[in-house]
Amino acid sequence: MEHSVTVELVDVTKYYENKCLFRNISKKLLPGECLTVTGPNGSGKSTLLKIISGLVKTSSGKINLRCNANRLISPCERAKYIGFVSPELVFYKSLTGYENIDFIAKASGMAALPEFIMASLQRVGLSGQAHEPVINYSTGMRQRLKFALLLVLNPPLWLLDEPSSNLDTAGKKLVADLIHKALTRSTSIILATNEAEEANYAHQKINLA
Amino acid sequence: MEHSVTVELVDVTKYYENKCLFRNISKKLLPGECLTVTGPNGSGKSTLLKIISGLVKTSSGKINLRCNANRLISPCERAKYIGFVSPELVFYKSLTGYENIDFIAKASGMAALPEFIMASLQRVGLSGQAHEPVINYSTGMRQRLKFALLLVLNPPLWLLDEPSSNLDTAGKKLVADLIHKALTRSTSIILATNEAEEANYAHQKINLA
Amino acid sequence: MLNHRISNIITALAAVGVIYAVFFIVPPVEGLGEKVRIVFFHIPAAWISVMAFVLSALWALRYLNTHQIEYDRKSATAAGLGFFFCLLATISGALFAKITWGAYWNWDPRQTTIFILLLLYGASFALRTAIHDIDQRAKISSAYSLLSIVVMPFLVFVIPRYYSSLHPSPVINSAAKIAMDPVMLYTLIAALLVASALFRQLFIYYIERTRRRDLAQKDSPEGGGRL
Amino acid sequence: MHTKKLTWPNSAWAILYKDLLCEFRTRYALGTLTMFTLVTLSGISMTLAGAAISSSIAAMLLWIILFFCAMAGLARTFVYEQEAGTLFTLRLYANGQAVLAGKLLFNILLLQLVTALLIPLFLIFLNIEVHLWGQLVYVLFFGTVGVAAVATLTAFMVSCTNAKGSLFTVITFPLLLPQFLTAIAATEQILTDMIPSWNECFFLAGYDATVIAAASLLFDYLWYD
Amino acid sequence: MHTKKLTWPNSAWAILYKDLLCEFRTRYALGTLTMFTLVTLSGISMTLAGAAISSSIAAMLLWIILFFCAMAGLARTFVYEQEAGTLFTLRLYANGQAVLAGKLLFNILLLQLVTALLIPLFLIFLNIEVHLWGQLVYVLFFGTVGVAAVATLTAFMVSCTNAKGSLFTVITFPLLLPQFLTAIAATEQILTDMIPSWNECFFLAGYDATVIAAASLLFDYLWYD
Ligand code: HEM
Ligand SMILES: Nc1ncnc2c1ncn2[C@@H]1O[C@H](COP(=O)(O)OP(=O)(O)OP(=O)(O)O)[C@@H](O)[C@H]1O
Ligand SMILES: Nc1ncnc2c1ncn2[C@@H]1O[C@H](COP(=O)(O)OP(=O)(O)OP(=O)(O)O)[C@@H](O)[C@H]1O
Ligand SMILES: [Mg+2]
Ligand SMILES: [Mg+2]
Repeated sequence: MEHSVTVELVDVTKYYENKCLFRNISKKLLPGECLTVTGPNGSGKSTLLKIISGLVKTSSGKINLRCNANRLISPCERAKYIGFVSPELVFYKSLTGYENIDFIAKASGMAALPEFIMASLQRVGLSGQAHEPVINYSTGMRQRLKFALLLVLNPPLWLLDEPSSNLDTAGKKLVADLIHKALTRSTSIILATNEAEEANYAHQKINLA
Repeated sequence: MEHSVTVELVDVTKYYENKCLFRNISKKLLPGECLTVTGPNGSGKSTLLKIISGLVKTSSGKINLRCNANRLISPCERAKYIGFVSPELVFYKSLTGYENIDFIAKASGMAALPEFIMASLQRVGLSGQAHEPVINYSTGMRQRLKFALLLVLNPPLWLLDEPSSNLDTAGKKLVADLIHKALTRSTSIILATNEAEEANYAHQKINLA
Repeated sequence: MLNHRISNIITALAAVGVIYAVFFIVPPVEGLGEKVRIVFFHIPAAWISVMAFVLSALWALRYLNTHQIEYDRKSATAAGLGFFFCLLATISGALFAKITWGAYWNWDPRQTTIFILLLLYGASFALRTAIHDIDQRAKISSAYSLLSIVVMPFLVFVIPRYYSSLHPSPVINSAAKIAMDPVMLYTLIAALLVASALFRQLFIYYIERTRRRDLAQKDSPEGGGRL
Repeated sequence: MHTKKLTWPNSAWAILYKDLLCEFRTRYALGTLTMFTLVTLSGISMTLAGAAISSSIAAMLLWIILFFCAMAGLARTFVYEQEAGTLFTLRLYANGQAVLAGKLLFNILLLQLVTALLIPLFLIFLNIEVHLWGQLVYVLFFGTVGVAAVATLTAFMVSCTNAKGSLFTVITFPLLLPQFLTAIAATEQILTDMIPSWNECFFLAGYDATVIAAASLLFDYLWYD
Repeated sequence: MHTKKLTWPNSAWAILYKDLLCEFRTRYALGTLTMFTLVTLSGISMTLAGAAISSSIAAMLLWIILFFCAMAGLARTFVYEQEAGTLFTLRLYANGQAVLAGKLLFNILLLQLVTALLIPLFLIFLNIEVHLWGQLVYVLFFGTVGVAAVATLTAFMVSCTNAKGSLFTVITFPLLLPQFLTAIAATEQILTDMIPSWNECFFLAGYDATVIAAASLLFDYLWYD
């Protein structure tokens, strides 16, 4: 990994017309640290992650992503530093798993070697179905595909929203391994989850009441 | 509940052009029993449930649904006897949760009283957002909405595919309660899951290698 | 398929006979002259194309009632051949029109009918090729061909009423315009019979071929053969 | 009991209502159609620049516009359900006949709306005067109903394929031609202040009836496989 | 290293390629497109029933057909991404300019294809003879490019704000009109063997340039809101 990312949340507040999700959250996440976001359904975990990814605006306060602890990362180049695993991440159904990863990588401004893509598909146990259209994938296989994408993009900041949903025990184990490995490689990870055991990776915690 | 449903799987086999998912599954599920379907990702759990619901054809063998243990239920009236909770069940995003349930109930041939709908939304903890468009729901709230729908339709056969995915601990507990209650009211339940603890409800098991 | 081969031979002979008759027995007609000979290719072609359309619809109905892929295969094959004959009819008709009316195409009602027939055939192919799952494909294209057969009568009845026709009435209501001397009539009938026979032979051949291909697919190591 | 049974017509109403609601919240179809009518009409009238056109061509233009609007608006009948993933829900729970009826009604309504929008503009832009209003409305109504009926069924067929937009037109047009031609002929007569013959009017209505009947017979085969 | 950086034009290519792939996954998409043009044209020429039409009406018809083909196809550029939920993915990872360029190219290509299919058939069916081929191609190309550009931008607006979708579609209508009318006028002249005046040609090209520039400026605001 060339560079690492530091995430600063400065008084982040988000409310929708009718309700306030969270207010004045301030945190600083260093490379190699894991921040877990917990809370009941509808408490705003995914929203917070989307705010950090830049897809949703804060109501007040702001997010600073710093490359190698100094340079600020501008909105338009964020894509290159962030990997997002989310239930809302949807693949192109008529394309195969391989094509999806290849396309998204290219669209985000990097060309990946075919064997590298295949290797990461292998890693998540999809090498068999690499060339089947995603519409034929099972929910679990789609979830695995998201991690294959993450491995290919290999960004310095991971945003994981319910990473192990729809996965079988083997899959859950795989995710745990990936997270551990990533942390050792000084990746910053922000993890929104409902599972108690996933909260254990945390160096820091945010609990949205 | 007026009537109960008996499910007979007779030599059910399913293969897709390139692979065989399962073959010659035969089971008989009586009212008030729970059948769990387990297996790794991509083993065919959801496919089996879809076959039972009549949305997917078997390659060979057949499914018999009997009303009150004798009369066969024809394909066109199946809808009235089956409730399906599945990751593939999608609501109309521009409609509110309430409208979605109201519509689906009506489309399936029953009109539910508003207070009854509100009551079941209350039961799954969505009374607050009943009148928000589903597009604003969080993943967990959508999952809860599926159960609200199930409560309104109140069918004698429940097909639950990963019922507790995306749910927080409270939600998981809610699902467990619902399943227990339903079983005591002689509902037949078929449950496809990756979670070990959910497999405990089982009176019968199918494990897809 | 020995008897198939035999019937092939018979059909071939009959065809040769008819062609001979067309070119050497039938007398040239005043007005049309030698060109009248086109009629003996044109009319049968037109008729087969219409007949095939009906046949394919009938088989489509059979399919929808008994979900046996066999019937869909038949329906599809009939449509395919029908398309082919339809093209022949159109082309021969166009030539004929050029000769008699001086223009290849002028939306004469009959031309319109056959053109729409062409469109319907084409549409059902576009539909077929866009669906990959076999059962789905069979189901939907059957429904489509039934829908089109329901609409067909409207075409046949409406179009002649809104376009003045130069076109002679077909032979069934046998008041054929050109005074048909018996030789012509018999030759024409013979031609129709031969054309039908030809259709049947081709039909059987293609059915066999597709069936063999499907079986081959089923038996291949990956796929249904796994069962 | 908290719930009571509904007959399928009520379900059909529910589906119609749902579609109206969705359409009302995301005015997709209506927006597109308005644009279509506006652009084409202004295009036409400005190219004609006041030059009068024969009523036959006027009739043709009118129906071509209507046809294209239909193709543009009705293709999405089922396709959007499928792309949004709600088709799964609908097929799981909804009664086939109800779906057909509901969608059909919605499409008819949509086309009627477009027609209502189109006609006045059309007559103004091409400064045509109509005296046989009753007949015109009759022809327009039954003409569009036929279009809607065929389109509803073909739209569902298309939603099961992987070639969406253009295929819809391709498989719909040939089926519509008889209706299309009759309607044009009738409209032309009306625009020349001739009362169209009974059998034309009869034909239009008959076509609609036949197609609707056929649709409702065929749809169940498609809906429950 | 397993990966290497790409500049945004490459990303644009990737997006174009993806769209083409999705579009042509059905091997016969092209066949369908041909059928489509065939259908529309035969419809027109059939309703004309051989009656000759003035070149002004011919030009108008040509552009109306093109416009409808364009709208039918292009309006969904982004809407289908949004309905399928892939817009989230795209916005998350893809570069705004790349997306715009890719989609724009795709739409232009599609329209060019339709035009290429349409023109010969059009000339045959309405038996029109053209001598100023160069000018015709010029007008058609720049005309369609303009339509594509506007359509792309509109399509994105429609996709991002559902509720106001219709509003935007109606707004773009005046945007499109000048191009539309100029193109028709120019085509008419060409069909009557007059060489269209330079300023018309300039207008067409200029319009395209302006719209595309405006689009690429606007798009980033919309993309990274
Ligand atoms: C449904 C399709 C068609 C049928 C059933 C049909 C039937 C016939 C029949 C029965 C005749 C013989 C009339 C006679 O010799 O007395 C005939 C002649 C002819 N047909 Fe067709 N035809 C069809 C399509 C066409 C088409 C598509 C064209 C032109 C493109 C065409 C052009 C002609 C011409 C020019 C003649 C000769 C007329 C004459 O003898 O003066 N027909 N057709
Ligand atoms: N239309 C199809 N064509 C070919 N293969 C398919 C099709 N639909 C599903 N499959 C395959 O069937 C297998 C089973 O899918 P299914 O969704 O039933 O898995 P599952 O047991 O539900 O997995 P999960 O635990 O992830 O939900 C998958 O490997 C998938 O690739
Ligand atoms: N566009 C919006 N307008 C209004 N409210 C919204 C909007 N988007 C989300 N919300 C609300 O924000 C709340 C938080 O949503 P979010 O998806 O972040 O929850 P979550 O913590 O991820 O829940 P889950 O555990 O189910 O994923 C929800 O109550 C939802 O209703
Ligand atoms: Mg969430
Ligand atoms: Mg599953």
